[in-house]
Amino acid sequence: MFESILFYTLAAFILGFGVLVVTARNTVHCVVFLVANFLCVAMIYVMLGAEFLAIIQVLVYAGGIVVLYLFVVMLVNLKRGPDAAPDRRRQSRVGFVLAAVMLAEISAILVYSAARPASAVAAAAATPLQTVGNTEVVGMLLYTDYLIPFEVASMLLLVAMIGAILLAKKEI
Amino acid sequence: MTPITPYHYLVLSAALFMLGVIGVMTRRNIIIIFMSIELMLNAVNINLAAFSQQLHNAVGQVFAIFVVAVAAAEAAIGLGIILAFYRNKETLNIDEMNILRW
Amino acid sequence: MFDTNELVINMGPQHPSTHGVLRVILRLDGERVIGSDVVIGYLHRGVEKLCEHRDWAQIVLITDRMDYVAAASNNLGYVETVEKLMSIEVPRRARYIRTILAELQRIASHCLWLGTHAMDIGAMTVFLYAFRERELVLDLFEEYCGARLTYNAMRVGGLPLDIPPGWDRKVRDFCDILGPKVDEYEQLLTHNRIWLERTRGVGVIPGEDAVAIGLSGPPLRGSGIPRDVRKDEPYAAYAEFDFDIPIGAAGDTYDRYLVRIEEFRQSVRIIRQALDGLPEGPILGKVPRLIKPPAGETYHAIEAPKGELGYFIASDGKSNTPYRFRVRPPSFCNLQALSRLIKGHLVADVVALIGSLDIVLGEVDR
Amino acid sequence: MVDIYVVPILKIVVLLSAVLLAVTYLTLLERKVIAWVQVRLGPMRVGPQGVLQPIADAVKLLLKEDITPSRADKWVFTLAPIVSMVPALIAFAVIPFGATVSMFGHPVSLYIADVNVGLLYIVSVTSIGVYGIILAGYSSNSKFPLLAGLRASAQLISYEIAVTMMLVSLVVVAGTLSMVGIVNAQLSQGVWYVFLQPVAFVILFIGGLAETNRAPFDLPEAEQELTGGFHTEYSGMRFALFFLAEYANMIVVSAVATTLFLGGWLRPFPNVHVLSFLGFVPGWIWFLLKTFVFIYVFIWIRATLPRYRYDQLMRLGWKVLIPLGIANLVVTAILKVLL
Amino acid sequence: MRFIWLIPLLPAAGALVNGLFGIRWFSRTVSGLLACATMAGALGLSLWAFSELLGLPADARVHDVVLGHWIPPMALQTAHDIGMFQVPWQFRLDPLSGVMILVVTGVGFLIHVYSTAYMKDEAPGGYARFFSYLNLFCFFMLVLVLGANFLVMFVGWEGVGLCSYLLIGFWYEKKSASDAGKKAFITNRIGDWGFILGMFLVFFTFGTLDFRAVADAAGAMPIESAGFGVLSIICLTLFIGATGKSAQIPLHVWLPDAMEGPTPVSALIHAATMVTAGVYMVARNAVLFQHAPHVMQIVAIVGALTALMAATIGLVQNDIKRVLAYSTVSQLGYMFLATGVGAFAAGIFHLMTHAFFKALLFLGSGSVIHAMAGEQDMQKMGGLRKYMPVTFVTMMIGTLAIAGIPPLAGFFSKDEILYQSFLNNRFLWLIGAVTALLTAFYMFRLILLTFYGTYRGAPWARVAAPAAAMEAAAHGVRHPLDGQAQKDDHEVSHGAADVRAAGHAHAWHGPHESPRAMTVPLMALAVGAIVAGFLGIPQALKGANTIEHFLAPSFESHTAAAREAGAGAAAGAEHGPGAAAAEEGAHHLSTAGELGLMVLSVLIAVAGVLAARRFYFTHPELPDRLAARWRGAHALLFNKYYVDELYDATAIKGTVAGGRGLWTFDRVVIDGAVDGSGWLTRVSAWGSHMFDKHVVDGLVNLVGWIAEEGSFFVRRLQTGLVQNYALLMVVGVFAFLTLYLVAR
Repeated sequence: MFESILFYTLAAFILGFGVLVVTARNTVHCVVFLVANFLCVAMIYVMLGAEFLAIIQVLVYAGGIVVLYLFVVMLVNLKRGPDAAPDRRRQSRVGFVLAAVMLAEISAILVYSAARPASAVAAAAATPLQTVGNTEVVGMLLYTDYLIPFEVASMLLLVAMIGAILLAKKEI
Repeated sequence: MTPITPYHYLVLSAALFMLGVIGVMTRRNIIIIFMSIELMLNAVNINLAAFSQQLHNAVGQVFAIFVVAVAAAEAAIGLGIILAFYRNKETLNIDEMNILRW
Repeated sequence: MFDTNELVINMGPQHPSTHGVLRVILRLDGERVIGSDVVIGYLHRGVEKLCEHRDWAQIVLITDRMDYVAAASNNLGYVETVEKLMSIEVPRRARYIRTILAELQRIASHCLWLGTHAMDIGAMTVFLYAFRERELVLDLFEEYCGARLTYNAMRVGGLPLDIPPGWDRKVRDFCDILGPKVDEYEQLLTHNRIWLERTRGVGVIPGEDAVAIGLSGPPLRGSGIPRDVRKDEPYAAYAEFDFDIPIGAAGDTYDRYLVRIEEFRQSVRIIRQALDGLPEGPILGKVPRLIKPPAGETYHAIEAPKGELGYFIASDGKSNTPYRFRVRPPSFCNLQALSRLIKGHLVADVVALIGSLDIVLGEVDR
Repeated sequence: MVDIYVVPILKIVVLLSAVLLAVTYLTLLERKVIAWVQVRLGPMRVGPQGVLQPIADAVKLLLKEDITPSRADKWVFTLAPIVSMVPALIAFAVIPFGATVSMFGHPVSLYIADVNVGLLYIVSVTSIGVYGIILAGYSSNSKFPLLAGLRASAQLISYEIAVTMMLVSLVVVAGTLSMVGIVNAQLSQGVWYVFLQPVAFVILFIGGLAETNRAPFDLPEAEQELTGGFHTEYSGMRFALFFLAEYANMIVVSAVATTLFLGGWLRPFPNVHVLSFLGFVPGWIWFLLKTFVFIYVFIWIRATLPRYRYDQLMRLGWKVLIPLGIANLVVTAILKVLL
Repeated sequence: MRFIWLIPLLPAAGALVNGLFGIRWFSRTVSGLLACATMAGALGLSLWAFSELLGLPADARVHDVVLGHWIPPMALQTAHDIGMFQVPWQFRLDPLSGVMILVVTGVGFLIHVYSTAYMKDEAPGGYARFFSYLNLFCFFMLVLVLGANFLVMFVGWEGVGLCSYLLIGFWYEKKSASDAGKKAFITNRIGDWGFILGMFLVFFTFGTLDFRAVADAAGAMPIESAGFGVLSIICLTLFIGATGKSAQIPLHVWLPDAMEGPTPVSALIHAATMVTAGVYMVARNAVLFQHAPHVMQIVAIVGALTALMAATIGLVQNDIKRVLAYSTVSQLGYMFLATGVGAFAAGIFHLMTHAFFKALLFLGSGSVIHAMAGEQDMQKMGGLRKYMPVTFVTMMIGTLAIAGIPPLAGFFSKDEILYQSFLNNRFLWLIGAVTALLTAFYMFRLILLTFYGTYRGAPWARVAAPAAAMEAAAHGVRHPLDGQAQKDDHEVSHGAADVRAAGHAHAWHGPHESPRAMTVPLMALAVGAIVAGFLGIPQALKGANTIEHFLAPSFESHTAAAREAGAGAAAGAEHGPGAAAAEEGAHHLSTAGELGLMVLSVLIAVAGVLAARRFYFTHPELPDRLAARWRGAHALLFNKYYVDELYDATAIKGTVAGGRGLWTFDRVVIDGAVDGSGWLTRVSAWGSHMFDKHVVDGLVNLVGWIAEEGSFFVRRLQTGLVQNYALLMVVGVFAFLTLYLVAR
């Protein structure tokens, strides 16, 4: 019951903020909605028992990446947003319709799947819930089985950092 | 009310993803397009977390963390490119970024 | 930081750190100053013109209002110029007391400077400490002439008042107090790492450039030029005292700071000597009842706390007002260096440099 | 039902009011302490020794006209102070003020939640606070606040890295992310981590000064340079919220530092039995005492030190603290593996 | 002995550190100390290794250390079959190299110490550079002597050449110095050419480059007494290498010029060690040479002629270092004479004693030059005895040693050579004896001109004006004299703070004794010059001739079979004029004869001394009269037989002219041919071009035109707009999804 209320509330917020991100005129407002969206997503993670992921979501996404966005938005600080320009190719409408249809399709697939008899996946879900999202488990996985991807990711970040510095530097 | 099943999360994820797609399709402002991409990444993460919970396997979360790392890298580089672009063209309109053709 | 936009910022005339109504239009690249315009005149009262329409005795009052934190020095410069014009012999006792007053004034002015300068850089305690000592000086002035800010303390030919009984002892006590207090300021600032980082190498102006721009006073001496009117062209009783002229080496904000701090000590030294050798005698020389200098013109400068304060006065010998009255205010000349000093520095350095030049807008705009 | 819903809600209510009260009185404390440092008396008029001054201030700010600049981005302008206040308050959720005590027959823990990622929670929640300043700077549509907003974002992001490095090395020592767990680890290891991780402590303290925009790192609100920085255009209660957020953040940083390095609610030398007479003082009093010491030092530093310049601040963060933090982490990890 | 590889590597490390860091950062003291310390370490290790070597039985005195592979095995054609060409980094300690490393490290160490004082006036960077080079030289020299095969030796051989070049041109700002460096380098190249040829031939003949293997193989071959076989050619080419390195006729011209380098360099490289490398190399290949008696004869003759010629030139030179340089050439000639007559041990013995006394003489001359503030002309010296007693005494010892006055070192070694050559060939002996006479004469001429008589040099200020002194001190003025001017007084560094001391230092105060760091090496070398000879007291004087027995194993082949074959060969070559003759003579000359020869040579030396005394002490006007009377001869000698001019006129001019001729040929004939073919090419290319343009290009353009026109439609899709591409992606996903929904 409580879970349902929470989920639907959060889902509404997530989608609502998502819509606002996509539609807002002012870029800074977009960023603010994005942060709100991320915070709600973080709560969804908590609901899913992934506390560590939730914290990372807030810390890295909301606290780090989006600050960068905001920073850039403020630096660029456009008087007249590009969205004021007419869409010459009319593709936005096509895109919009396509996305809507796809959403319908996916939902159809999901609903159909849900209606089907429980598969092995669903059977697994039937087993009693246990906390799988605790930090230790994630840490163990990260530093044992997924050590190489982890190192690759850190290397990627390093490269991205250097690249960003080079890109933003006035004269190299 | 039915209990919340993974399907709920998947529908939410799909909807969020499609919102991101719509953002990418319809907006002109490249920063907002980037933010829409972030939305899509988040949708993916919800998906991963949902399956992780469903399968009682933390690997989904591990990959969600990788997604976050990649998103960070993408944001850093992407915003760097945007700044460089803005410095040259004084605009953020993605329609102006069309010299990469033919 | 980033160079996407050049930002134009209007610093002042309403700004906490422009020491009045100075206005600096800054063009910023990120936080770095790439150009600046200094706009003055918000406090212009036409002092020079006013003086040309007052008689010779009344002008003393108006000079108070130029550098209003160093009124006694302004008085001194004016009366000495007129005395020079009229060739009046000032009694020795009067000259001694004038010296004491001028040096007390220097201490008061420097206290104000130190407080505001430190405040600009963020050290707020020093501000109150310095004002505490300044209050003592103001008390001394109040006891001497009844006023705390605009003293009207000098007369052509001497002084209006002899020192009150016991005043000299109080001045001595103050001198004893001030030394340790200056040490206290230095403890808070001189070796403070942050202070050093904020002032060292900031706003460097080499000696020859300082001369070329026309700096005077501590900013000039901070650049290593040992120019001090008190030594070079002694007036009042300075010729009879022994004191040193501190000079800096690098010409940066820190050197200007050190020079002024040392001047505290030198002022105390001068005051002590003056009190020790204070002669008896009249305090007013032989002055005609109606002051009317003969036709002629003269320029006379004194070392005000902020630099060389010069008066150019022309008399036609007929009217009882000056024919032409012109002031060379140290703040005005020193302010000329600002644009040059702040170029390439950060916004935070702008306020530090304004403070380091020690300007008073009353004197700049007149 | 009582234990699940009523007690936590009660705790939240009590904590919130206590924090807000503490924050208001912190302003008085700061004014008084700085006044004493500066041989002044500070507020003396409202109430005996000025003790009612904060209330008067609050009333004044509440009653003042709340001006929104006409060209401002209105709802962001309103949102900004809230965004900066809320994280400061919700960070208190995981701070353990004391161990479990018995109250009215119920065992009551003196913390709202013991989250297994408590430390990360605090870090992430406080990292949201920066939005308040950035948005305030942006939405004022004024140049000084904009500069301050850029300064603040750069500063907070930089110092967060150093502080997080420190926290990681501390977690390596403690072996847990839970705030209660860290205090208990200090109890079981018999030593305050300030002695095990002095470098981390110092850097956390400096980083804390910078994260809370306190002197000598108060660049985003440097009134001498930026005429008050990001809150230049604010007035009335919205201004007060920024103010309260700053002080609440001070308390958070002090409380976190106390928990992590000074043993939280533990008495000094928790494992020395000779000193067990100190145990009669309740744990939460010890906690508050230690926190108070931190806050006092914060104020003391503000009264003493000049302000850093922007580039110097960034240099300190990136070239001194972060390398030092990484070095400390590496050394800690090596020692941890070796010992 | 396992650590002998450290002996060269220690100086290398010193050179590396001084070279990489010292030039920039080290003070003089640090770089000097570092260099000396590495040399001291190398000396200590050498002594240790040598003592261990002595501890082995005489037959087994050899120790190899392989540091690693250098050139991996590769198959190469040799004379007999396919040989595996492989070269390891191999060091070998045997009696011969043992003696050599002692000489190199011992003398080298002393010279390093000496240099710390001598080079005091260099800037710290130059100082470190100097010591870096010096250490590097020691490294290469040690590699040279320790190398167990030709190629490793060649590394050292080239390395010392390089260091010699660097050090001769150490003051490269001076044109004469850099020219002298180039001259030395280029002259050496000629020798190296010979050496390389010899090396190729060695490998081609024996399929290996290892000395022992070569010696064994050669020992098994018959002695080529009849004609000029492959061994002779090998030996001849190797000997060409030796003449280059050891400054023998006709490649002797570089050594005198090499005196442009700092004096310690002259002492170490151009007297004690490097120039003896040729002798060492010949001795190292003793077995080879023994099998080529004709070449031995050539070696002996060249050595004797060089000895005589250099000695005659030395008679008339006035520059103190040049006299010593010619003396060195002359003594090297002696050594080759010794090796040429088969007395390898005597040659090496002389090499060793010569290292001591010649280094001593050079360092002494350096001390004199130092005292004279850079003056090198002996005619401007005189009477220095009373100013610099230590230098005088030590130089006197060195002079007596080189003149062959018993019981000093030179007597024994030189006498051994004379004795051996007497046994071999009376004529060579005669040349040797005359050279000995000349040696005694010109060496005493040097001593007398320098230390006796009256002072003839520049006057000096008795009392330096304090102001001038202070100014000089303040500006760090260098003494404005030529040549060695850079080396000012050592006192500078001691007393720079004290104005009086500095003044004393800078206003040259007349000749004076050198500092301890210079005199102590002098004294040490003097002791060496006295006692080194006692290692080789001949049997005639009831001595043991220790060194000959000690060295003997190094000059023989080793395998039993080879030894046997060698013995057989020696027996079979009884009639040969080379080594066999020496063997034969040894049996035939009585002890009394040998003693008589000794007395004779002593008398010769004394005669030389007395003549010098008469010419330059008692009757100083005589030399000029003689020179005036024999003007032609004097000019001939004074101008060094016009060899330099000859080379200039023939070799250098010839090379230039040849170059010009070739250039002209190149321009006219070859360029003409090239141009002609170019023209042809152009013509054919034009034809080809026309075909290309109209036929081939036409086809290509047609294809391109089709592609372009065809792509006009396709490229409409390439808008360059990211969103279009994204839209297409979405369309694709949509298609898949729809397909999934429909087809499932």
